[in-house]
Amino acid sequence: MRYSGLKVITEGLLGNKGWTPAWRDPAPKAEYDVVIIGGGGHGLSTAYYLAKNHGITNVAVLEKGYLGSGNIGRNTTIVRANYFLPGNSEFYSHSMKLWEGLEADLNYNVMHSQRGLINLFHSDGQRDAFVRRGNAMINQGDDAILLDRDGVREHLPYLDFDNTRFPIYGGLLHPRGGSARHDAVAWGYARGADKRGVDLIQNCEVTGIDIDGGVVRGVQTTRGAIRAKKVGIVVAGRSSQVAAMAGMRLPIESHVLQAFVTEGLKPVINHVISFGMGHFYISQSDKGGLVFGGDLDFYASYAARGNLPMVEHVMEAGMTLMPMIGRAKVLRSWGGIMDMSPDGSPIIDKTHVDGLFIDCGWNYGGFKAVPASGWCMAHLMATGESHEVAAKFRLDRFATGHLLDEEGTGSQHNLH
Amino acid sequence: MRIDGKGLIDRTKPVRFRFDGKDYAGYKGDTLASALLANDVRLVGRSFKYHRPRGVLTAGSEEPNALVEVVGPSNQTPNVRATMQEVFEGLVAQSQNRLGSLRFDLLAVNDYLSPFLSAGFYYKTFMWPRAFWEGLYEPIIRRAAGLGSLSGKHDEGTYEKAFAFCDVLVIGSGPAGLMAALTAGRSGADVILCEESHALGGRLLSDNQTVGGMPAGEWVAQVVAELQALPNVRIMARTTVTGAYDHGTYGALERVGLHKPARPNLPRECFWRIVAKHAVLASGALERPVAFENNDRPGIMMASAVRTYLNRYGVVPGKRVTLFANTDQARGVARELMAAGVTVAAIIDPRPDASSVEDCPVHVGAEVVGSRGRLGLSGIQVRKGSEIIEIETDCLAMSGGWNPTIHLTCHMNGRPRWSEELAAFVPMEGAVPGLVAVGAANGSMSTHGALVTGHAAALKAVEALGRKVSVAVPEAEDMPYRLKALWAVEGTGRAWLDFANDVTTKDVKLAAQEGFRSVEHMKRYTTQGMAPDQGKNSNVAALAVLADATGRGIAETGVTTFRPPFTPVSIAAMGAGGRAEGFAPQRFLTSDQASRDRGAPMIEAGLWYRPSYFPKPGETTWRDACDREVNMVRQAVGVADVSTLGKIDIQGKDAGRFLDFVYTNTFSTLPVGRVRYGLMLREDGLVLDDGTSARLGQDHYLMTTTTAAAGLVMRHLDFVHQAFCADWQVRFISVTESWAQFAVAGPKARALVNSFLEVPVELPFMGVAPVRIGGVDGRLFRISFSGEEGYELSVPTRYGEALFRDLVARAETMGGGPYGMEALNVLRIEKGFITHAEIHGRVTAHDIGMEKMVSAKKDCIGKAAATRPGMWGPEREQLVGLKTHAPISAGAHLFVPATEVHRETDQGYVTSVCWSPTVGAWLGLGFLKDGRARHGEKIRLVDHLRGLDVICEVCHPVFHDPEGEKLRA
Amino acid sequence: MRLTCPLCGDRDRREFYYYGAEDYLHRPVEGAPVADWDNYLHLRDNPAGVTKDLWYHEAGCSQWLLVTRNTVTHEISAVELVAERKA
Amino acid sequence: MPELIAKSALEGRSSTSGTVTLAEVAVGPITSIAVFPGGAKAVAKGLKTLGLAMPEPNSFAEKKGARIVWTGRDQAFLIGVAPPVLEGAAVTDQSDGWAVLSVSGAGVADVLARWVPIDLRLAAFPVGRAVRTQLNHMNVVILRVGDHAFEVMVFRSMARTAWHEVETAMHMVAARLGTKI
Repeated sequence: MRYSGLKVITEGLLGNKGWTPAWRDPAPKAEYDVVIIGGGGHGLSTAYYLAKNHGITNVAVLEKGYLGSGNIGRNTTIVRANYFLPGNSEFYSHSMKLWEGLEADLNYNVMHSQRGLINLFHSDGQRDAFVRRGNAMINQGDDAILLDRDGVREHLPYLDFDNTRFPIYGGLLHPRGGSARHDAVAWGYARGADKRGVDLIQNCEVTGIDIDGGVVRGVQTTRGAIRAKKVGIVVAGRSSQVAAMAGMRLPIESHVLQAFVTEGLKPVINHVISFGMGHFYISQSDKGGLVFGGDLDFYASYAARGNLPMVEHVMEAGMTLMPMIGRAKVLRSWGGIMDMSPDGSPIIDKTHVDGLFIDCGWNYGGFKAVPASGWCMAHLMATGESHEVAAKFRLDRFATGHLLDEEGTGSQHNLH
Repeated sequence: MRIDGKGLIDRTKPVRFRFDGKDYAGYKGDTLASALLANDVRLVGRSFKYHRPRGVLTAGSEEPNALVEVVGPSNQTPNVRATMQEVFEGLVAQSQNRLGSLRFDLLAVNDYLSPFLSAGFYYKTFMWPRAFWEGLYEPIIRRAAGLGSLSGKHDEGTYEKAFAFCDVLVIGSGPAGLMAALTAGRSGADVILCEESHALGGRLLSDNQTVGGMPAGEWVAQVVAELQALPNVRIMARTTVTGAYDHGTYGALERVGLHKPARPNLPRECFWRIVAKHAVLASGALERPVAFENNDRPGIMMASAVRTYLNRYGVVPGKRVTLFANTDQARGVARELMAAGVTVAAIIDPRPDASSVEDCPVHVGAEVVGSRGRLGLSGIQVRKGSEIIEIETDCLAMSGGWNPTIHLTCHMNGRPRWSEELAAFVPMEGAVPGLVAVGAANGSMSTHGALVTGHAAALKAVEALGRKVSVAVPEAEDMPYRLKALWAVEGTGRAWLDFANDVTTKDVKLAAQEGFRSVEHMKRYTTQGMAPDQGKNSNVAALAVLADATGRGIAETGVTTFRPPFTPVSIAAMGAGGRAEGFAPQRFLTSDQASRDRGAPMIEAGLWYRPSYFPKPGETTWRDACDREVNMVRQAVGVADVSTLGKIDIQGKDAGRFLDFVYTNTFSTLPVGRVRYGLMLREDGLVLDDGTSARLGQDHYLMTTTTAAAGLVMRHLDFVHQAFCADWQVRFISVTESWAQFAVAGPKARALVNSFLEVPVELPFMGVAPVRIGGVDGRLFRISFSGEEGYELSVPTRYGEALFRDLVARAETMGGGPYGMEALNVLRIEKGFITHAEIHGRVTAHDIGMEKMVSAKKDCIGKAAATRPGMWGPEREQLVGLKTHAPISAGAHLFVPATEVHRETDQGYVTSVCWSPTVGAWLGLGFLKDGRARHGEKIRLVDHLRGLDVICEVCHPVFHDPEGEKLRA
Repeated sequence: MRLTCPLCGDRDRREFYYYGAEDYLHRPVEGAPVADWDNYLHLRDNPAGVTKDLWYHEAGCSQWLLVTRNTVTHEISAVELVAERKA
Repeated sequence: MPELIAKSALEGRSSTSGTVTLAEVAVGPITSIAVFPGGAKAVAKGLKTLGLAMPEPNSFAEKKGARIVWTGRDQAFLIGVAPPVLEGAAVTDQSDGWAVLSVSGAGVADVLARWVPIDLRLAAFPVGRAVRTQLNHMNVVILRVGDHAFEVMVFRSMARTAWHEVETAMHMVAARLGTKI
C-alpha cells in the first residue's frame, strides 16, 4: 500500500477500513541468508538496505521485544552532520544525505525537519574549537555558519545574554541540522524492509550464536534455532551480552542517558540548541513538547532509568541558559542504555568469527546515524568489505591506537 | 452552583479572581475548577487535536481537560490544572489552545475533518513536495499543536530545592496514609507525610463517611492535630511525591507560593529530595471514565469528582444530574446529591444484577451510548436492551471503576500485576525497595481496608526500625468492591479514551488493524497516554480496547511504563538555583577588585574570573591594550596574577618516586631548590597536563597544574596513589587556594622583585627559594611563561591583593604594569608554549615534540599505551609554528598550496594565533601532518567561516628567543 | 542513588565521581603485551548484573572506592576503600 | 618595603535574615596533618602536647582554643593554634585556603538543608560532628558547633558564592515563615 495525502482522504471517506498492516507478523523460518539480531533503528535499516541496495531479501530481523523498542524509541531525535575528525565526517555526511531523501525513499513521513542546530560557545577557546569543527564540516561538503553574539541573539532572542553563568560568545549554526520523529524512522524502515521480503520477527530473543570451526552457522532463539549464512549483531544497549555469545569482549561499557519532555506548548523554540558548557540540548517537537537532555548519569547501568543529580543538573543548565522555559513542566523522563566506547565513536566491522558482523558503540549519537549505519552495515555484510565512509570504525582501533576521539577525553568510556 | 451548608471552603473569606477576562467570586479553599463550577462556568478549555469544547472532568492533578494559563504580572504559567490551582485574591487565569475565543475556536474545524486526522495520519502524508515540510506543513502543524503558551520572557520567579531525611515517608493522607503516619508517628520514628492537596484527608474529605464512630472529617481533624503536635512528624501539604529513585530517594514538589499573590523571596515551588528508610505509598486510586460516543462534553465528569465538588467545595456542577457507574460505591454520589436537594434524573448501571432501589429512576443493565449539547451537556442517550432512552441532563457523573495509583511503584522498572478481581493493575510487591503500597493504591478499596493496611505497613516499618507502638485501628465501612468491567460502550461514533490527546476507541482499533499490536506501538502510534495526564485517565481502558481488538487478554497485552514524574514538575523547580550565576560557583582572585578598578574586562576561565587586558586612555580596541602589554613585558616588566594555576603540595620520602611515576620525566633527581617542567600523560598515552614542579626540600615538592586541569590532576594523583602505591611514604594536598601567586616578567623583572625582598636573592633559571616580603614568608620561583626573564612570587592568599597592588604600582614606575590574559596568550605563542588549546586530549608527547621527555629509564603512567602504532608516525599531525603577514585564525585548516580544499586533502589545523608585536607578524601554532619535517614549507590556511585564505610559512613553534638566552639572563 | 562511603557514611550519589570498571586497578606490568593494555584500558565484561567499579568520593574524603553493584537493579552490596582493598 | 595588609575573603561580613545569622569568622591557623603509613604513633605523640589526638571520622574535638577536625583518611585539620612539631605526617599550611562561615540561629538546619545533601537534624548531626560534603556545587567541611550553630569551611575563592547561596536560602526560609528578612 502506497501512502499519500490522497490515500488519507479516500480512506477517511471510507471510514479508514482499508488500511492494511504496516508489516507482516511472520513466524521464523528455519534458515535465512542473513539474520540481523536487533530490531531497532540500526537493525531495521541494515535489513532495509540489504534488500534494497544488495538484493538480499532472505533476511530475518530478530527482535526480543517490539520493533523500535531500543534507543530509537527513546531519544532526543537530533539529526546533524557536524563531526570534524576524518572517519566521522564522511560517515555522518553520508547519513545526512540519506536523511534528506528518506521520506521519498521509504514512502513514510519521518518528519525530518531541518530547522537548524546551533552549538553555543562561551570562550575564545571554545570558539576556536567550533571553528575548527565548522571548517571541517565545510571541507566535507556540509554546511556551517559562525554566529557572533548578535547573530545568536537574532536566532535565539530568548536566551539569557546578560546574566548567565557562562556568557554567550556566539554559536556554530548547522542549517541542515534538525530533528525527526524517532518512532516513525523505525516504522518506516520496518515497513520498507517488510515490503521487500524481510521477515521482522518480534518477541524473539537470541540466546546463543552457533559457531562451528570459526564460522557462524546460525542463532539459538526463544522461538527455536535459526540457521544463517551471515549474522549481524546490531543490539545497542546489549552489545556486550550478545557479543559474549560469540566469545567476544567488547570495548564497551553501558551507561544510562536520561532525556526529558515537557507538556505541550505553543511553538517557542524553533531550532535545536546545544549548550555544551552545561551539557544541555533542547528542541521542540511538532506536538509542542520541549525535548531535552544532558549528560550520562555516568555510572554503568542497564536500568534504563536515571537518578536525580543529573536530572537537576540538566534543569539547572536550562535555567541558566534560557530561563524562559522555567514554567514549562517536565512531563516525562526516561533513560536509554548507551554503548559507550573508549573514543566515543562506533564500530561497524567483521569479527573473529567468519560471517559474524557487529555494529555497535554508538555512544549517544546513534539516532542520526541510523540511515548510514544500516547502509554501511549492509554493505559490509553483503560484500565483506567495509564501506568507504565507515572504514575507520574498526573493532581493533583501540589496540592499535587509531582513535576517533572527537571529545578528546580519552579511554574512559563514560566521558564521550 | 453553590450549595448552602456544604463544603470545607471558608465562606467568611470571599476571593475575587478573573478567568478569560471576566471577574468571578469564590472562597478561600476553592480551586479554580470548583469556583468556576460554582459560577456555572462549564466550558474551560479546548481539546488538543480536534479543539472540542471541554469542561472539568476530575477534581485532582490527573485533570486532562481543564488546563489553563495562570497570568502573573511579568510572566504566565501554561497548562495549570484548574483542579489544583487554589483561588486567591487577584488570581488571573485564561483558557488556552484556541484560535479566537473559547466559545468560537476557529480550529474547531479540525473536528469536522476528523475522518482524515485518524491515528498516525501524518506519517502517511505531507511528504510531497519535499521542501514543503519545513516551509508549510510543519509550521501549520506546530501552530495547531501544543497546549498553553510560555511568555518567552525570563522566568524571574523564586524557586528552591531542599533535602529532607526521615525514617518513614508516607505518601498521601487519605485514610491509609493518615493511619500509617499516626502509627509511625506515635512510635517516635521520624515521619514525613506528603499530601498533594492543600488539605489532609484524601477521599475522607469528599465522601460522607464514618470513621471510629464519628464523621470522617472529625476523625481527620483529630489525627491531623495529633500529628501536628508530634515533633517527629513533618507534614508537607501541597506536596506531590513525583518520583521514586534508587536507595530510598524520592523527589517531591511542594507548591509553596502558587496559592498566594507573589511575594519577594517566597518560593513559588520547592523541589524536595527526600531520603527515607521506609516509604508507605497511600496514593489512593483514580476513577476511570467510560468510553462512549461523545463522552467528552463539558458537564460529563467523574462521579468521584462530582462528589468532591459537592462535599468539599459545596458545588454542584448541574441542575439535573445523571449517574453512569458500574460499582455500588458510586451510588453514594447520587444519594448525597439528592440529600442536598439536587435532582438526580437517572442512574444508569450496566450491571444487570445491580440494585434498582434508589430515590430516583435506575436503569440497570443499561449503558449511555451518546450525548448532546454543543458547548455543554444537555442530554444523553441510554440504551437498555433494544430501547434507546433520551434523558435530559446537564451533568453526567460517570465511573468505570478505579485504578490504583501505582505509578511510583513502577518508577524503578517494576511491572504491575493485573488483578482480574479488581479489573485493574496493582503494584508488584518490592518493585521499589523499601516502598509498600497500602489502601486503594494496593487494591484495598474500602475505608476499612485502607486503615488496616496503612496501619500494618507502618507497623512493619516501625518494627524494622527497632521501635514499638500499639495503635488501635478505628471502625469504618468495609463495603465489598464489586464491578463489571466496562471500558467502552459499543457504538459507531467517536468515543474518547484519552481526552487530553483526543484519542478515541477508533484510533486504538485502527492501530491494531495496521499492525501496531504491541501496547507500546499502540501508544506511540495513537499518542494515547502521552498527554499531560500521562494516560492516568485512559491507559487501562485503551489497552483493554487494544486487547479486545487483538484477541488477547489484558494481562497478556501488557502495559506501558510509568516514569517519573508522577505529575509534571516545572523546569524552574528542579532547576532551582541554576538561574544566572548560580549554575556553577564563581571563583575570584585576590586581585579581582584591583583589576576591575583598572577597568579590566573579566573573563571566565575554569570557574575563575581573570582580567582580559588593562585598557589605558586612548586605546580603542583590546588589541591596542594587548600589544602595549606585550611590548611592556618584552621591554620593561609586567605583572600578572597566576594564582589560578593548580598547586599541589607533595611530601614524603617517596614523593620523588611518586612524581617519577605520574610524570613522563624524572623528578627524583631534581636538586632541592630547583624547578622542572613536567609532562603528564593519561594512561591511554595522550597528554593529560603539563606544568612545573619545584623541589622545596628533600621530601617536599610543589606541583603546579594548568588552571583547567587542576581538579582532574588531583583526582588522577589520588587514583594513582590509592590504586597503585598506597603504601608509599607520600601524601599530598591542594594548596591552590592557600597561595596568591604573581608572575613578574621582563628585562626589569629582577630589579622589581629585588626591590621587594628583605634579602635580595640571585636565583638561577628554574630555581626556587623561600623569601620574606614585608614581614611575610613567601616563595620566589624563577620560571617564565613569556620567554622573558621571569619570576613568580607567592604569598599567603590573605596578602594577595596588597601584594598585587604594590607590585603593579612599582612596575609602573619602571615603565611596566599589569598584563592580562590576552597579552599572556600572545607572549606564550611567541615563545611556542602550549596550553590546552594544543593539548586538547588527542595529542601525544610525540605530536608536540616532547617524546624525548618520556624517560626510557622508568615506567610511568601512559608510557605503554603511547607506543601503540597509531600514536606514532608521519600520518600524525605534529605541532608547528605558522608565520604570515595577513590575519589568520584559530580553527582554520591547512592545505598544500594550489591543491583542492576538501577533507581528503586536509593537512592539519590551527590551534592558536596572535598578532605578534614582537615579531611583527601573525603567528600561529597548529598541527600539521608530519609537520616537523616540513619547516620552511609554505602552507595554505583556509577558514571558510571567516573567509580567510592565507599562505603561511611553516616553522619551528618557538618564534621568540629560540635559544632561551633571555630566560637564563 | 546513594553510596555508603566506608569513611563518610551514607551519601548522595552527587558527591561521587564514577570512573569505570574494576579493571583499572589491574595495571599491566611494564613491558606487558599490547593485548594486556587493550584489556586494561578498553575491553570490558560490562555485565548486566553484579559488577565491581570505581568511584571517587570527590566531595567527601577524596578516597577511591571499589563498589560491588548490580547494573540492572542498582543494588549496592559492598563498598571498600581502594587504598585498603584486599588482594 | 611593601606593607602587606591581610584581607580575609569576605572581610568579616555578617548578615541576618529571619532567625538565622551568617558571618565570616576568623579561626586562626589551619594546618593539614596527613599521616604517612606507619606514622600514627609519632603523630599521636606530637598532638598529645596539645591534649589532642587524631579524630575519628566525621568528628572534631577541641581543647583550649585548639580544634582538630577529621578531613579524610589519616588526615585532619588542626585549627586555631600553630602546629606542634610532628614527625610521621605531611604538615601543610592551609590557613589561607579556606573561608569559614558561621551560620547560626533557630532553623539553621532548615537553611542549610536547601543546599547540603546530608541529614543535618540534631539527632543525625550532633554537636561535635564534622563532615566533608557539598554546599550546592561547592565542596565544604561542615562542623556542628552548637544545637543551632554550624561552621562551614569553603575554598576561599568561592566564598562569595557560598555566601550568596546561604543568604538566599535564609531569605527564602524567612519568607515562608513570614519573619523579617
